[in-house]
Amino acid sequence: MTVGFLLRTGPYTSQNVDTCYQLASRFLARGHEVRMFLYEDGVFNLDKEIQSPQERNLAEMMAELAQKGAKIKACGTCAKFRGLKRTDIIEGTKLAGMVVFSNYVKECDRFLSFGF
Amino acid sequence: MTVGFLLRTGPYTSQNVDTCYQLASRFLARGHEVRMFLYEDGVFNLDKEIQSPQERNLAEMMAELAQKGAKIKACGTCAKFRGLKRTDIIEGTKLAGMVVFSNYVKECDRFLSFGF
Amino acid sequence: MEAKKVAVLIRSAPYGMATAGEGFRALIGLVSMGIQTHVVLVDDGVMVALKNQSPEVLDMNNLVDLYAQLPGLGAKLYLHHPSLADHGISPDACIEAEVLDDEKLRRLISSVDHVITFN
Amino acid sequence: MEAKKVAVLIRSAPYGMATAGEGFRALIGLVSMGIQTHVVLVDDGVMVALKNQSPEVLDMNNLVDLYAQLPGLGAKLYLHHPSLADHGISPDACIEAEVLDDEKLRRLISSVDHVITFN
Amino acid sequence: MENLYLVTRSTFERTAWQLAARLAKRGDTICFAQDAVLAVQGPKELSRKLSEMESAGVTVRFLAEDLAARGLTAPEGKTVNYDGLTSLIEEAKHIIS
Amino acid sequence: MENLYLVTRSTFERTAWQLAARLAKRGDTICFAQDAVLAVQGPKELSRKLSEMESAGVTVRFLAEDLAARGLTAPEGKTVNYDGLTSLIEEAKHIIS
Repeated sequence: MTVGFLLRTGPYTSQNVDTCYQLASRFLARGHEVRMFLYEDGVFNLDKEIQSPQERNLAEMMAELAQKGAKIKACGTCAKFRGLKRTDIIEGTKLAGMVVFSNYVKECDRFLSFGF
Repeated sequence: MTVGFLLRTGPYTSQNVDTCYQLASRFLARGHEVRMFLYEDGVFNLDKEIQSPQERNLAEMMAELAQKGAKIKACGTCAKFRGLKRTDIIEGTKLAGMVVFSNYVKECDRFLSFGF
Repeated sequence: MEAKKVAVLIRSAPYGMATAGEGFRALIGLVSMGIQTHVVLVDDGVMVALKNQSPEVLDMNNLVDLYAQLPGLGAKLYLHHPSLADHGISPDACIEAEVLDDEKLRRLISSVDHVITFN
Repeated sequence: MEAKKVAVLIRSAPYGMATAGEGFRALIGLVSMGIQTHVVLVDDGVMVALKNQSPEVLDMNNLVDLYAQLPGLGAKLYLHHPSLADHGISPDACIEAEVLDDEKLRRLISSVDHVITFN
Repeated sequence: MENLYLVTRSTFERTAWQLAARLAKRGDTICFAQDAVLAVQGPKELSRKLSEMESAGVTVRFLAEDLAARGLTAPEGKTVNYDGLTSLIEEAKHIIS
Repeated sequence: MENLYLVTRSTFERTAWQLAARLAKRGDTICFAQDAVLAVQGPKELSRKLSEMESAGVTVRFLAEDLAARGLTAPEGKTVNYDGLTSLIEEAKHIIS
């Protein structure tokens, strides 16, 4: 099956991104497809400039999910309002519009929302 | 008098930064000193790459406060964990350590905290 | 792929957090891509429907005016009645929307493919 | 400039939000700059003091171990008793700290220059 | 004024207002701003508590701009605007949010 | 399973759990994760409600990793770990958070 995530919170502020990572990893390991749309502060989870000495690197964890086949996109408008540029984003992920979000919703058999 | 602000939330997500701007503007207009320390997601309010077509630009509003004399600093460690670099910060503000936060606390006659 | 149906639950009050505003942008995306979209204002979300909002004093966009456009755009708008009652808000003080009790909300949820929450 | 006294209220539970963790970093900064720092765990913040936390399962740093170091670093640690009671937590289940009722918390607040909240 | 309690989170969605209600005493002010202006609508437990507090000499205020933005109104004389809140902060010994 | 209600916010600090408690019916599952595992401690209104819900055929679960992180324990048989939650999501028709 295909499992979709909407993640609206940023890194090192809320546990949401950790929960999404744990669940998405397991869905991938079970052979499911994963779609993740990062919205509002969620876009910051893809910032490749994140440096987290002696702690888990959440951007690298997102990159790992992408590398394992998860499709991960972040809202371009949210990024623009938050000063995050296309070139700031980790490999294997992209900024996108709400068309992609809608397609993820269409493609999914299960859908999870993580907000504030 | 000197009024201190601790702001822990980011732009376009919570109204906190608007409330801080409104109050800080008035303190400055009344001849008071303003100190503002941006912590956790609060550091993003200083991102000069923020683009907000047809809406208020919160980074420009922070820059306006700094230009009017407010001392504004953002936590360097928070910025590092969030991928925000020294060169991403608006004019008149800087990344700083907790020594600056502590000095702001020492210098202030009033202190306000804005969190989650 | 067959047409999908979703229920979007807006659970937060307008202006204090971006939730209701960004939720609107998301559901406009859903509607425009042909997804059958049911928008339910629930918990603090019912405050979005209150008439006479003046967010220009905060230099923000008016959300009740945006949400009022939903039916015209093809989305269905609902108000959760127990949330209205808790908040002391009469449906008359709100923009036009279908009022749902818990049982009707459960049935709406059963009828859709996905529930997307903005909280 | 005379020595300042502050009360830092930690109002959130550990791990779900960074609040208690980042609050710790802030108050270490205060203590190290010679500010007399009173740390009050209140509301969900009392959960920070619960023994036997294992956040390594979440790949996070142990906060109760950090907060337990506060007295040794020169900060005073307090637990708000009504918050403990609401949460069904006995002071015995927590690390060593002075327990405050509402009246004592009010007096502590009156005795300091600033109240800094982490919520 | 001794203490200004500044509540900013929805009084329906969050329980943060309860600490202010618990601690505020005669001579203190409690001001509701941002989504906390929903306090004019409740919940019931808060409305009851606010009446008690006012009888006990606590001043209760709602931020005018945040009320107006949300289409809400507060009883006559119980609003402050940003200028008024600025003055309340000047007058307060501590601000607790 | 028809619906999985996934609650992630502290049950003391937020009222978000109430919608799940209001809507969940026989055959549904309510799972508490992140700070919502504080639900094992209350508040009292929630503890009462959870007993009622279980009697009415709602399954109640607490995420094991989030409990352990916070030094909390749930009654025997009422925990799921991440693997178990993954399975609950596979089995659910809707996930409501």
